[in-house]
Amino acid sequence: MNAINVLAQAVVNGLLIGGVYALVAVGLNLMFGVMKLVNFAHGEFLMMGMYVAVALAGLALPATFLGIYWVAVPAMLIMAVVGAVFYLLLLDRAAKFGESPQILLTIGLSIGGQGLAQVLRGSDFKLVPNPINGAALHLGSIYFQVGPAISFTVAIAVTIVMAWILRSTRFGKSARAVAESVETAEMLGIDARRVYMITTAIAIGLVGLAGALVIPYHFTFPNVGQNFVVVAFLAIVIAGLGSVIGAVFGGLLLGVMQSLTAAYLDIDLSTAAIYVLFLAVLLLRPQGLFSRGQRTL
Amino acid sequence: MTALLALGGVAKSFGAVQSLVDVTFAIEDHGIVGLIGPNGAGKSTLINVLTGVYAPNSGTVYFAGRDIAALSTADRARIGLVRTFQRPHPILDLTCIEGVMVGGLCRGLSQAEARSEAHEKLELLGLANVADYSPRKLPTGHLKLLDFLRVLMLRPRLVLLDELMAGLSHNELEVVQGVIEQLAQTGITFLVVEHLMGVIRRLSRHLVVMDAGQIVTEGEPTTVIHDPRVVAAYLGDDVESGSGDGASHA
Amino acid sequence: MLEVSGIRTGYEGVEVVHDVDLAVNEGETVCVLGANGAGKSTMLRAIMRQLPLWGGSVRFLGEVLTDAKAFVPAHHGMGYVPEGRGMLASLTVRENLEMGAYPLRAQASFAANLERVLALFPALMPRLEHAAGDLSGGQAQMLAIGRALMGSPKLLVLDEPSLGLAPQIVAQVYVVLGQLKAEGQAILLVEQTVGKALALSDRAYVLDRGRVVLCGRCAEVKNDKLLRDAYLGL
Amino acid sequence: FSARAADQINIAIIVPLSGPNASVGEQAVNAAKLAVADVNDTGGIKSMGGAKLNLIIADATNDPQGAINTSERVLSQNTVAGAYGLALSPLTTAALPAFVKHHVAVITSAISDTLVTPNNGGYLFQIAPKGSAFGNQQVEFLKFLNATYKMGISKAAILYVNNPYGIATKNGVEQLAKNAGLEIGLDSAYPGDITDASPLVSKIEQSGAQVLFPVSYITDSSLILTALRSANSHVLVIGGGAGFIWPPIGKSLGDKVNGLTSVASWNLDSKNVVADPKLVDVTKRYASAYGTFMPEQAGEAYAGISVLAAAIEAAKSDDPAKVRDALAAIDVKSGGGSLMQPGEVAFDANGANRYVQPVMIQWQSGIPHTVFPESVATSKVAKP
Amino acid sequence: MKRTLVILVVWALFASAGILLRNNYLVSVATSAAFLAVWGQSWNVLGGLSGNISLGHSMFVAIPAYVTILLFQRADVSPLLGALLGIAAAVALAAVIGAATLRLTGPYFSLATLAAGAVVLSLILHYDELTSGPSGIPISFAHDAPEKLEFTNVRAYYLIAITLLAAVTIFLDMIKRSRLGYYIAAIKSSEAAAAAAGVRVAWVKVLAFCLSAALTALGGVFYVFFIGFADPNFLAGLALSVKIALIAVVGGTGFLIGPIIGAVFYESIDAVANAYFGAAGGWDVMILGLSVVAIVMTDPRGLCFMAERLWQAIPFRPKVSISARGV
Ligand SMILES: Nc1ncnc2c1ncn2[C@@H]1O[C@H](COP(=O)(O)OP(=O)(O)OP(=O)(O)O)[C@@H](O)[C@H]1O
Ligand SMILES: Nc1ncnc2c1ncn2[C@@H]1O[C@H](COP(=O)(O)OP(=O)(O)OP(=O)(O)O)[C@@H](O)[C@H]1O
Ligand SMILES: [Mg+2]
Ligand SMILES: [Mg+2]
Repeated sequence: MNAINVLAQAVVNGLLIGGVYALVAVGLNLMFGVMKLVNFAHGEFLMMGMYVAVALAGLALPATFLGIYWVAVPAMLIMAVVGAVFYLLLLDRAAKFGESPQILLTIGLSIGGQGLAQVLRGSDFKLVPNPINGAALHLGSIYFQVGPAISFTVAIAVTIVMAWILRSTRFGKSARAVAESVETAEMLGIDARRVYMITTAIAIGLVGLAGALVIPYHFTFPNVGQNFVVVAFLAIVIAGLGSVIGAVFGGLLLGVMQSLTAAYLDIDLSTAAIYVLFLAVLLLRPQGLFSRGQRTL
Repeated sequence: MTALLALGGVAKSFGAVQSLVDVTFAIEDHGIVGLIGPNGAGKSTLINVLTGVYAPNSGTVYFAGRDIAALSTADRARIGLVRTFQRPHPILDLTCIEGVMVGGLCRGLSQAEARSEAHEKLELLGLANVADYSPRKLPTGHLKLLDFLRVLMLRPRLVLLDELMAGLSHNELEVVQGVIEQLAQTGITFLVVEHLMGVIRRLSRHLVVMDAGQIVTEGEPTTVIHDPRVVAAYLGDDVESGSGDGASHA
Repeated sequence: MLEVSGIRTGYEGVEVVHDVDLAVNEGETVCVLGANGAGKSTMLRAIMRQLPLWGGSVRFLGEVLTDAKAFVPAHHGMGYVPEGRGMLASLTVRENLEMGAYPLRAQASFAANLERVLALFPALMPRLEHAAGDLSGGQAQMLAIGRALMGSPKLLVLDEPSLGLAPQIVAQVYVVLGQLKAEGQAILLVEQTVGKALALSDRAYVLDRGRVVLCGRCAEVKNDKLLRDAYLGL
Repeated sequence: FSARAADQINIAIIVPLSGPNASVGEQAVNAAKLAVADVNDTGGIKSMGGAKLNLIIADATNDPQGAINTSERVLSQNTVAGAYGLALSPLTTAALPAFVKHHVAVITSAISDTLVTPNNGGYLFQIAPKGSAFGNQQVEFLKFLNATYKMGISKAAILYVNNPYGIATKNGVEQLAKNAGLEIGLDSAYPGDITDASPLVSKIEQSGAQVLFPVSYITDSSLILTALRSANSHVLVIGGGAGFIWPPIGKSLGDKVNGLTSVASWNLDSKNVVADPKLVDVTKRYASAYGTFMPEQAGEAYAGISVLAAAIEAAKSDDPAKVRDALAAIDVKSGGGSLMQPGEVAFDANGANRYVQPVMIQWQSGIPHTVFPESVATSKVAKP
Repeated sequence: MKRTLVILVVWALFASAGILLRNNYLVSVATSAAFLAVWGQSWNVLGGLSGNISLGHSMFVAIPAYVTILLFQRADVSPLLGALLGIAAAVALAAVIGAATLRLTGPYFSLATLAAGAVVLSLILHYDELTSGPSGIPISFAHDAPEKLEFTNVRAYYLIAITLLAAVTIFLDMIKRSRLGYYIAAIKSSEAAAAAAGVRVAWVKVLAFCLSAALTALGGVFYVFFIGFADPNFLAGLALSVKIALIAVVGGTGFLIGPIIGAVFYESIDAVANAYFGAAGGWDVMILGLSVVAIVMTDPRGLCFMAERLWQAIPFRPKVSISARGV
């Protein structure tokens, strides 16, 4: 492979896996943006989405090319419902009490969720045999892994839709108002709790979708969430908490960073590298790349 | 004598917005200077620049004959250049008196000294009764007074008051204005930003008018107030009373 | 149209407003006066259902709002300019105004209202696309009032609208309030700066330490001995 | 707790049963139950009047602190004749002092060489082959392939997950590959939690290596294999055990797994197993009970528990110190212990298993078959 | 003062209890709980006083531990001296990170510290010639050597741990009432107001961060000798960082004894769940996690507030505050 190809391939790989990070990050950032809540259990919701998708895929068609993707929409809807319940049962109460209780709650859920998954589905690794896994498109000497490529495309699409919703729909505007100040929003006639519930449902639904898109090429097991979600966290901070477009950008950026370090520096440092990049961005632009500072005085 | 505070061609813009275009003026030692101007004229921005919250895009700021460009907000406060906020900034995790003490501690007082002095200050404004309350329990008006007392604990030379008295009731206005005049006697200089013309008329010995980020005019209050530009830009038909009519009889 | 009877409320167990009765009739302008910390804002927040009622009831146009959530009054046509303005800081000025028209009942007259508000506060015009958080104190106050008007409210509730406004603007605001009143707009007004408030209003309440100590037609209130030296300093 | 019927002998299995390595622990526990049942059904510990074994199962968790606390609990609240487990070398290293303090011997399936050194206090016995031995076997196997199939492979790439298991195994490969005159085109660690292996594959391609020695756990091994396939890479993969021989990889790849070769510390159809119908039966019963073929961790656990039982038998006592001495002296040639290749188990002064050597397996028709070395192989290598 | 006395009395009680207690297991669990509590307290200098939630504190456990051991094993520097150097190293790192994260608050700060911690871990793992990488460093010793911090009896470490705990708690109480305490409180509410009152915000923030790191490091040094094995993935791992923050918050930030209550709660649930459900696989973890959730649901502010509420519910209770309120 010549130098150009190496670079091109590295960038492609980075973008594709970045797409997955992005898809996980979008929901995370939506919840933070609107509810000021960092959901440390997001990874476990991804895990849950994956288990749901695996279960569905077990029902039909996993062996046909692309057949396995029929589970995406049902998985997303199921997880959306889970999200709504999650809000009504837990968040609704904890959200009132500021940062630390939320961290407590979501971390508790994260730990408990992993245990629960093992109790319910066992500790072993599940991956339904399917033609997507390992399939690739070859353009010249560059190749695209089909699975990641699909998640990438969906990630971009989802972002555009979400951005549009937030910018232009009545719900989107009310969500942004609530994000700014619950008291003012309610004063203007917006039902903040309803906005919160819908937001959570969307966010968890999206991570469910992410899960469904990942299962064709990644094992499902109780701790799988962690592998993705940490990067997703970094992604949303780089982007600027709350910015949906940014989340995707951050995801892609980190993906590419990871694969470039692997290609040119040292595979083993690829994790360290994204953290370093993360810190660098944070120090230069504390508010993230995509959000601006506010007048405080 | 050199002016206590001297600004030369200070400019500050936020992106497209030119908050301060070119501000040049000086404040002599002793006395109370009023600063008025339409909403958005740049008064608060000016205070933020003076106290080092914003770095000016250009221009110089001299305090007590010394260029303070390099100093942090805290250090400016420690050499006697302090301010209050248009929106109050209470210290929620401390009681009212403790919040005021902070200023004294920064001056190097022991906790005991700081506490007793803070108590005197609170009595001065008739807030002694809330000394041990949490600031959460105070109305906005009083929170600003706490900010005021906190910085007074530093024994400042120049105090920049950003609409300290907006939202105070008549009687409180009386008290606060009394205190300010009293302190002015002891040699503290004040820059008073207010929209309450009553207050401005009563307190200021010298009046500066800003508009659109520039000094429009300055001078002896009564003459300035009747300056047609000021009337047009700021007071409207309202010369006599001003919005501070609650306090305008003096 | 607004009937408040015997409401009690406060913060963290401390009762701040002790059974207050208050009424605003169709087309009437009522002002509430009182010292700093008297409980005026607290009372308004209770009426706007932002604070829980510890007792008493709130009825608006026959609807009982006593147990209503904070987002309900807006839909019944109560427009509120809170103390401290409640800017939606990261939204643009325009979006803030749009949110003012959130209740469906206000959507129809959106364009007209927007025109009216910008005519009223031309200072906002050049800043329409800027973040509301960057506005100066006074600009923010204008936006808050404008936003309330965007909801074409049946009752306009203002908490110290002149606070931090340049005299000229204050004058304008009161001119506008005058116009609105003339158009038959009902107004509930809390003010520190008594003169203008009394001049505008039909009736006045005086609040002292959370209790109504005086209410009546403005003329009478103005001349009440106790009041003149105690609060108004006229 | 510690009140016990005289006819009952406690032995403990302490392995991770929660967290990322839970499945490793579960395989071991499954087999251990089987082994205990088999001992008890065949008359228990005869030298002690047919006393029955009682298996105490405990979760070693995933961190040293957890392993220590669990071990302390199990050992101080029960009289334990001997123990098996801890599976991962960090947990084993951390918990070992507790075993020494309580004079209880522990048989482990953790492979790192550093465990079996003079300063392990004499209470640790390693039933699995040493990590360094794996490399030897892989390289020998490669030579064998070169010889039989004229593959002319001269350039190798080594990728290992950056954890103790990875390092222990990789060190061996590195050394012996060099000794065997192989050129090392790529030699790199990678983080255990990677979510995409294509960067690794690019590296391999660039290095121009013809053979890859990957030391991986389950997710990463799967990612590597599929990424190789996506890249149409023709590099020969000789897996470093773990992920490459666990049931899930077979399940997930379907028939695409066939032909894949790997080293293993144990395999279900080595000569010693096939030779003894009882042992074959064990693997059959495991499969029918737990739905997968009997994997490496399970084989080791079954053998380990059986060896422990044999030691108790020999010691004629459940006094842990005596059992430990019996273990040190033991030489198992038959029964459950001979499940471990080459069919005989004895420990040297440092507690390392004298006879054991890793085997090379190849996935054929969805199951790992032992194909190398001839001494234990039962199937022919299909050209990979 | 009075409070310091109470702390010392409680310390004495626990010390004697530990010495008399025959059961090694309980002692070693208690010891790990005590160390955890020490870290929780240290964390509280940041999380409690200044409201900045750090998710990278395990790096301040790992770094001094590694420095001490490496200096000891490679250059045989006495662990006592090594400990000082190790703590110094931790403080130095804290100063850098503190200065770098100055402008960050809320989740930005939390995730920045999380990232910093992750970098430290991957560096320890990567430079294995120096740190012996993921294999970690065993500290094996057969007999006591106090000057090397080596004790064969757990109780030694138990005593060290609770002594540290008492010391740190008293220290924290002093900070709270000190000048620094006021400054930190001011900054927490409003940096602008603090600066306007003359508080050198940047300096105070970094100082608080370094203090927190130093105290954590102190615990870290002894701890690693207690478990006798420096395992990077554990000592420098995210799990430990989270655990430290978790117990402090579960206990109830705003209470002097919050982290202690939190640590005891967490470790006992962990121990019990592991003992009775460990064999079942997954149950122990699930119980641990969900019990945390349960607490948030009953009182989001944590155990101490819960206790306080129960206390207030008692009809004829003596007029004493059971818990030092307000850190
Ligand atoms: N941080 C900022 N970002 C963007 N624009 C700003 C910022 N601060 C001030 N401005 C703009 O600068 C101008 C001056 O603002 P400033 O607050 O100084 O006015 P002011 O004289 O204090 O008005 P008021 O009397 O209403 O408080 C305003 O147009 C304001 O919108
Ligand atoms: N958020 C709060 N928490 C606790 N107590 C409060 C709070 N806000 C106000 N109070 C209490 O309620 C009393 C009334 O406050 P309120 O703001 O209603 O008075 P006000 O008449 O509006 O004064 P102002 O003229 O300053 O607006 C205050 O004196 C204060 O003690
Ligand atoms: Mg201003
Ligand atoms: Mg008010």
